[in-house]
Amino acid sequence: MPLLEVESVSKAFGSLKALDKVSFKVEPGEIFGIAGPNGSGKSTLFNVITGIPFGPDSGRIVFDGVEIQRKAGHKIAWLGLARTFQRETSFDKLTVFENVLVSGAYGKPNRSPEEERAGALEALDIVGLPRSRHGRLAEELSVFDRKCLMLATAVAMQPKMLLLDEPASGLTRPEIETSIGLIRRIADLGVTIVLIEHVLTFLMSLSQHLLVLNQGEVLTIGNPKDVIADARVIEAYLGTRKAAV
Amino acid sequence: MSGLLEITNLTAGYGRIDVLHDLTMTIGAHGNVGLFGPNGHGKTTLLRAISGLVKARSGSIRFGGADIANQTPRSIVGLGLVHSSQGNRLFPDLTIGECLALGAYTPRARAQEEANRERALKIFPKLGERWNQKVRTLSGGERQMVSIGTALMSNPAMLILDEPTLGLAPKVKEELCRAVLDISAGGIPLVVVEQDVEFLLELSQHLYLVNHGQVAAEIKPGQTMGHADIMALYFGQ
Amino acid sequence: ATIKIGLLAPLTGPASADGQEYQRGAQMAVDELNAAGGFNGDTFELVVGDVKDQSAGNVTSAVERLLGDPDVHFMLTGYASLTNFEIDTMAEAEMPYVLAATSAQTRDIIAPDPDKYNCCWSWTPSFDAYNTDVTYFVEKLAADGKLKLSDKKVAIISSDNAYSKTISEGMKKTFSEKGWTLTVDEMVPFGEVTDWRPILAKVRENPPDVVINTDYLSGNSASFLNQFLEQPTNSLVFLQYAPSVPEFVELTKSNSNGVVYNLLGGPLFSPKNPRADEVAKKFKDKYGVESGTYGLALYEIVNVYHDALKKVGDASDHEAIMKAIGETDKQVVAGRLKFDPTTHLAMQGDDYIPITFFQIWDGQRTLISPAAYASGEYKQQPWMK
Amino acid sequence: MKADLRATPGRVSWKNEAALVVTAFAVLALTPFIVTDSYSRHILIMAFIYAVVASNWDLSLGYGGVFNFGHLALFGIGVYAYGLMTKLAGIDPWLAMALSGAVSTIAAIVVTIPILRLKGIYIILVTFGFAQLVMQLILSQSDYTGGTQGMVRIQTLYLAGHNMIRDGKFAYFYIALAILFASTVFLRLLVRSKTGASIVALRDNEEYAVSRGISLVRQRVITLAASAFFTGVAGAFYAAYQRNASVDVFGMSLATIILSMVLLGGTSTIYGAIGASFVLTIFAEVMADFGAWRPIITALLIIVVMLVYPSGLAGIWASARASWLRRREG
Amino acid sequence: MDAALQILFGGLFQGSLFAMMAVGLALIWTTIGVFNFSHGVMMMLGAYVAWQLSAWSIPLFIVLPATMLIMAGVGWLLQASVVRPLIGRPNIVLVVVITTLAAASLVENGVLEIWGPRSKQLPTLIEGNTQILGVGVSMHQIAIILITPVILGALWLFLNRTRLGLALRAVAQNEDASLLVGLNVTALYGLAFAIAAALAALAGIFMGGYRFMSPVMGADPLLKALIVVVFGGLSSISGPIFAAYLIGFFEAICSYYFGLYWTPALLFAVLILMLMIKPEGLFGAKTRGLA
Ligand SMILES: Nc1ncnc2c1ncn2[C@@H]1O[C@H](COP(=O)(O)OP(=O)(O)OP(=O)(O)O)[C@@H](O)[C@H]1O
Ligand SMILES: Nc1ncnc2c1ncn2[C@@H]1O[C@H](COP(=O)(O)OP(=O)(O)OP(=O)(O)O)[C@@H](O)[C@H]1O
Ligand SMILES: [Mg+2]
Ligand SMILES: [Mg+2]
Repeated sequence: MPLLEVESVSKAFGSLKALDKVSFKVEPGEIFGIAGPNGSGKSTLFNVITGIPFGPDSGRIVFDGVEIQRKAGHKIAWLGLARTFQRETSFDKLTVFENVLVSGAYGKPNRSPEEERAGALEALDIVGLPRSRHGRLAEELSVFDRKCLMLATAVAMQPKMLLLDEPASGLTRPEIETSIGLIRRIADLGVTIVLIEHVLTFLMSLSQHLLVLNQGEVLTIGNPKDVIADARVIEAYLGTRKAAV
Repeated sequence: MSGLLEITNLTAGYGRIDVLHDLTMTIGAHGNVGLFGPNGHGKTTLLRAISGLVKARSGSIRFGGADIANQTPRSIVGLGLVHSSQGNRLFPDLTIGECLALGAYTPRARAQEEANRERALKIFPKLGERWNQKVRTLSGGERQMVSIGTALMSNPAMLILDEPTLGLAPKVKEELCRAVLDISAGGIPLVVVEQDVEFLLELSQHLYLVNHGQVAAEIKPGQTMGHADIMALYFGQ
Repeated sequence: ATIKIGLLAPLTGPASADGQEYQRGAQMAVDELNAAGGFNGDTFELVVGDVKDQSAGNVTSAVERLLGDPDVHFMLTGYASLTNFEIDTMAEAEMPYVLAATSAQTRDIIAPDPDKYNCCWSWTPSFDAYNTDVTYFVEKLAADGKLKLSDKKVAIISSDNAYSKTISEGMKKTFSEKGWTLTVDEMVPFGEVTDWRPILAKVRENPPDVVINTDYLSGNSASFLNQFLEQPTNSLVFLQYAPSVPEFVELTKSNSNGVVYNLLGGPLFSPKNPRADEVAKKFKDKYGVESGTYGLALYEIVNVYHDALKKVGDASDHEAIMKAIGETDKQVVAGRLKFDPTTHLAMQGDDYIPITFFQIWDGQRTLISPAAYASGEYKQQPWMK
Repeated sequence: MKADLRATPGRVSWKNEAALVVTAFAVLALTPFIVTDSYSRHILIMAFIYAVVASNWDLSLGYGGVFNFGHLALFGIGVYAYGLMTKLAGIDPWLAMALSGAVSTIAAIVVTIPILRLKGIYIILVTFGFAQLVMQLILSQSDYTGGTQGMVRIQTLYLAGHNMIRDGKFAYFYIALAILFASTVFLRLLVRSKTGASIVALRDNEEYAVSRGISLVRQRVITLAASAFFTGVAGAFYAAYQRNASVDVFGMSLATIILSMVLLGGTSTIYGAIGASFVLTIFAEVMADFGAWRPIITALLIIVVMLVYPSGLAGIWASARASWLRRREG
Repeated sequence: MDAALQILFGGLFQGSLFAMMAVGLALIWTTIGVFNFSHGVMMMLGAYVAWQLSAWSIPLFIVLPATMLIMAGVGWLLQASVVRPLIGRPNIVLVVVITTLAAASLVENGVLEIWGPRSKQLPTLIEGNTQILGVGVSMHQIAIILITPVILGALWLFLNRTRLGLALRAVAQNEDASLLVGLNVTALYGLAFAIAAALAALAGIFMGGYRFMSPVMGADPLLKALIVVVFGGLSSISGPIFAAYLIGFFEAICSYYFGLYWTPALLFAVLILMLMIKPEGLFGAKTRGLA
């Protein structure tokens, strides 16, 4: 049974159809990539799945056997669905540790305080934020650390599925390498990952399935190698030269 | 040997902390300049110091002969030194059209407004389609397009781009690359900060590695430099 | 040594115009007393506690500050709080206290147990006359043929504050007892009212014989009059208190011609009571502006204290001073001041402090009732036919 | 290395903070033996009341980022709840004081409903409107509340065998101090807990917080309700202490003063608001003889402090501490 | 018929006063992103300046522009002293609340010291009363009702149809970006405050000729303006203008049918309801940014 099932989901802003009858399935344990031109509706797709800040206009979304298209954002999170945002986001006035602690405590309720703290430390260890930085305010961190922190807050929720929106944008090569390793490690913990990315190397080296959106519609979906060889994808998204990558 | 933009012994930073230490750099002598280096080591700060957003604590910045260190950003833009800033959130409540109009605010740019608008719309036709959409509601990549478009509207004599490809789809990146090269071929030198090394290499012949607020390495046009070498520079810091 | 007199006054905030006047009146008296050699070689000094916006916290702070000064032997105010709750504190501290604030509240606090409140005496007489005498006044005008009543209709407008509300309620009662009908009965929230138009529209729909507004804020009252006169009805206009404030005439200019108001405890300008003119003139000479009710009242209150002090001889004997104040019986600007032992309010009536009716003409205030003191007669208001 | 599972890195440790608070309150508890005149004690009592109101406001305004301009209405509700309960229902004053806190809490929950979907500055209007509506309600029930005349001679608190009226405000001082202490401990425990962190998280980034499983509705209700209880108790105490209630507690001028305390002290610290309450209350009294110059000087002082230290007295404290640490190291 | 006309005049008149105040507040919000709590005292000070000038027997047609100019200067000064230095600091919205409140107290008490506490009145714009369809109105009010839309219209055109207006709307949204396109940020902030203060002064002159002036006269209009601005939505200035007239009419109707007493309560009840249904203000655009 797929972990996430998106069925004919649509979302419009005025006359603009940001998502138009999008359907796909994500199997448990896989890394599922999403690509597409700018403004094709990728972030909007994450928004409607997580209900933050809005759900879909129509369509059905089933996560882990539960229909979620009408659920409030925090309740969807409790089901084990975590996401990150396209820009680095953090709770600026909380310390690094508190950022993670509060996410874990509320994202996965009903644990003892000790478990919550242990979980937070573990999440920080996974993303590789050293102890020396746990006491810093989140706003003081560098871009890369903030991205890691955002990931750590998601990991601390011990989610079943993680939606990542352009985790590699703005990163240097070495940082991209690090991130790839990091995401693999998270996947190895049994977390299913859905990944939006424009950095192709990143996307290609991680995803097992690739979906390409174009103008709110699914252009194609399938094995990454085949997908990027698809003429329509090259035409709409990749452009001529990058097709070779 | 002198360039269009001469930076000598520049020190700048925020609050109590210096980010740039005694940095010296020549821009424009060997064509377009590319800056690269690890995150958080002062590339953006350098660009901000050039365009007057950050005070130069010591040292000088000369543009076309005039010292522009600690001039107001307004007068620097007035000279044609135009900066499209990193992760620019622009004017969230203005429409795309209004943003571009603001780009042509300086008297220098006003004269060329028509031509510049056409040029920007040719590179990013999407902006024309969304002319009256508020910036706040644009997708990440679309915002980036507005940001660069606005810079082009300022009729630059020298164009500074801070991570212009951030969040852009490969095809748009490619088109941007071509367009920017066109612009620079028209006699407008570029300064580009970019993490995408291919893109950087394509645009610029003259590279600086910025590390710890200083120039750690300089690669001049003649020196051939492959992808692998740059990687080595990164990792070898 | 100095004998300090504590004044509670809103020196800042919305009531600061009154507060400043208290201070001037009291200061004038103190200066006079000192010029006359003080008391047994002691000089007087006025200390002011700013009650700011008159909230309970600010009043208490000011009271405590003055009570904390061992040289303060007497306290006075025009009005300090809305509720006069400070009377209780004064009683506990055994501090002689004379206030001019709304007498209804004062009476409610003191009357149940007057002996407990020997400290405190009210310059202001009972307001009962405010409730009844406008009706009597109007009916007398009618009886004298100075006013034509068509069918005994009255419009009464009030503001949501203790003073205006109590009076308007009383007026309504008296008017209806006398067989009048109420054509408009409106209350406005307390505070600035910019636009009286909606209410005036109702007044005009069914023109009454008498229009009464008990909102005492001079600005409100002035704009009410100005707006009424944009399209007047054939009605006698009576405004509570506000026209007695000096700037009322400035705000309304010629519009104020003919307006009628009444006062309890205000200056009784009449040949029969020369003291009012005398004190008012002194005030004007000293400060260059006319005094309203409070400047003169506070001047007199200081003098009442001085009389008591002379009688007792020792400022620190608060007990005796309180008693002596309670026994006051003298002619003051407002008439004859004598306190009612059951309520501690000044006594009211034509022989004591009368309710006085005034009419304004060319900026001058003419006393038109009671007849015993009157210096002129009621003349038809200019807009009436 | 085994991690200490209780420490919160980057924050002052529990132990140190507790020691500081206890010391500070112990010092305060000794002041009645130094200042014996009832006027000074009165000023301190007022400062304590203001400190409670201001620091609780800091919880919703500073930590929660909820522009609750109806906070003073919660105080006013406490005032009237106490007055009505003791006067009409004859409830024991001490019990009435606790119940007033509960009534304010309920009122806070009610006002949270309309502001759930609102953001930032829009909340001002609704909360302000709420305050006005409460005031209208009190005014309209003048048979019970005295309307604009207010209520006088409200029941005071009592202590068996002790005359609270003629003790130079000795007993009231300690009651006020105890309320402040309880409120401060409660607020600090709350803001340092994970609930506190979730409140800040919602303020810093609502959508991100929701995506981390934090319920906007629940936490906002908690924030306002928590900030209401001691505010209501303080209102009840104020009524018992002044022995009267009038609607001027709903007015703008008291709100402005308390708001100055919250902001001058520096938001999101609790202690800042308390410190500023002391400073402003005492300052206003020291300057009492300056007439209209007093507000002028106070205003200048506030402006200067805010220009130099936008994070208020807390900012002064922080930079003083930093420079002290530097000097000690350097 | 009479009543309807009364309501019409009342609504137009109150609406004009509200609009004149609110628009300055909205301008400062949309340009600088702060609420100026000294907007009320700017109005008050404007009235006093005009009063002082008239007291020196300067004719009204000079007093009017002179006061607006002087107050524009004061507005500029205000932002330079208590707003501008705070731009870019954390928490600016709250900090500016307190600095402008303090500035308001400063000005209010300064006026109290200089001109004393007693009420004063300004000359009316035009003397006398007139009858329109059997309803009496003062010429002063008619003047206000007619002048206000002209000024507001001009302001709207300035903001939406000129380059400077565009710059003014943009400047607060992102200071860095503003600098990078060559805006003179300092001057624009100053300009916003100057325009707002001049409009407030004009409202003060309207008010002072109609009612009376006192050092505290600004408090109520400020509150009303705040309500109008939030009610109308903060994203533009046309929202608050419409809202001002709407609230003006609402009050006129309510106070006729339910009495002045219940009007504030009704107004708040309606506002709260409206905001529950439309959280971004009546005319506010429903735009939610992506994270
Ligand atoms: N609140 C909104 N109002 C109006 N249009 C919106 C809104 N949010 C998004 N859009 C539009 O919907 C389209 C899809 O946006 P979305 O952010 O999903 O794109 P994306 O695929 O994530 O693009 P990118 O790769 O550039 O991030 C865009 O054209 C955007 O302008
Ligand atoms: N506004 C600021 N206040 C204080 N410190 C800052 C500020 N902006 C940047 N810094 C610090 O200055 C240093 C240099 O930052 P800068 O943005 O110049 O780096 P960068 O090389 O452009 O990095 P990136 O590749 O992430 O854009 C960083 O350590 C950063 O934390
Ligand atoms: Mg996106
Ligand atoms: Mg950078």
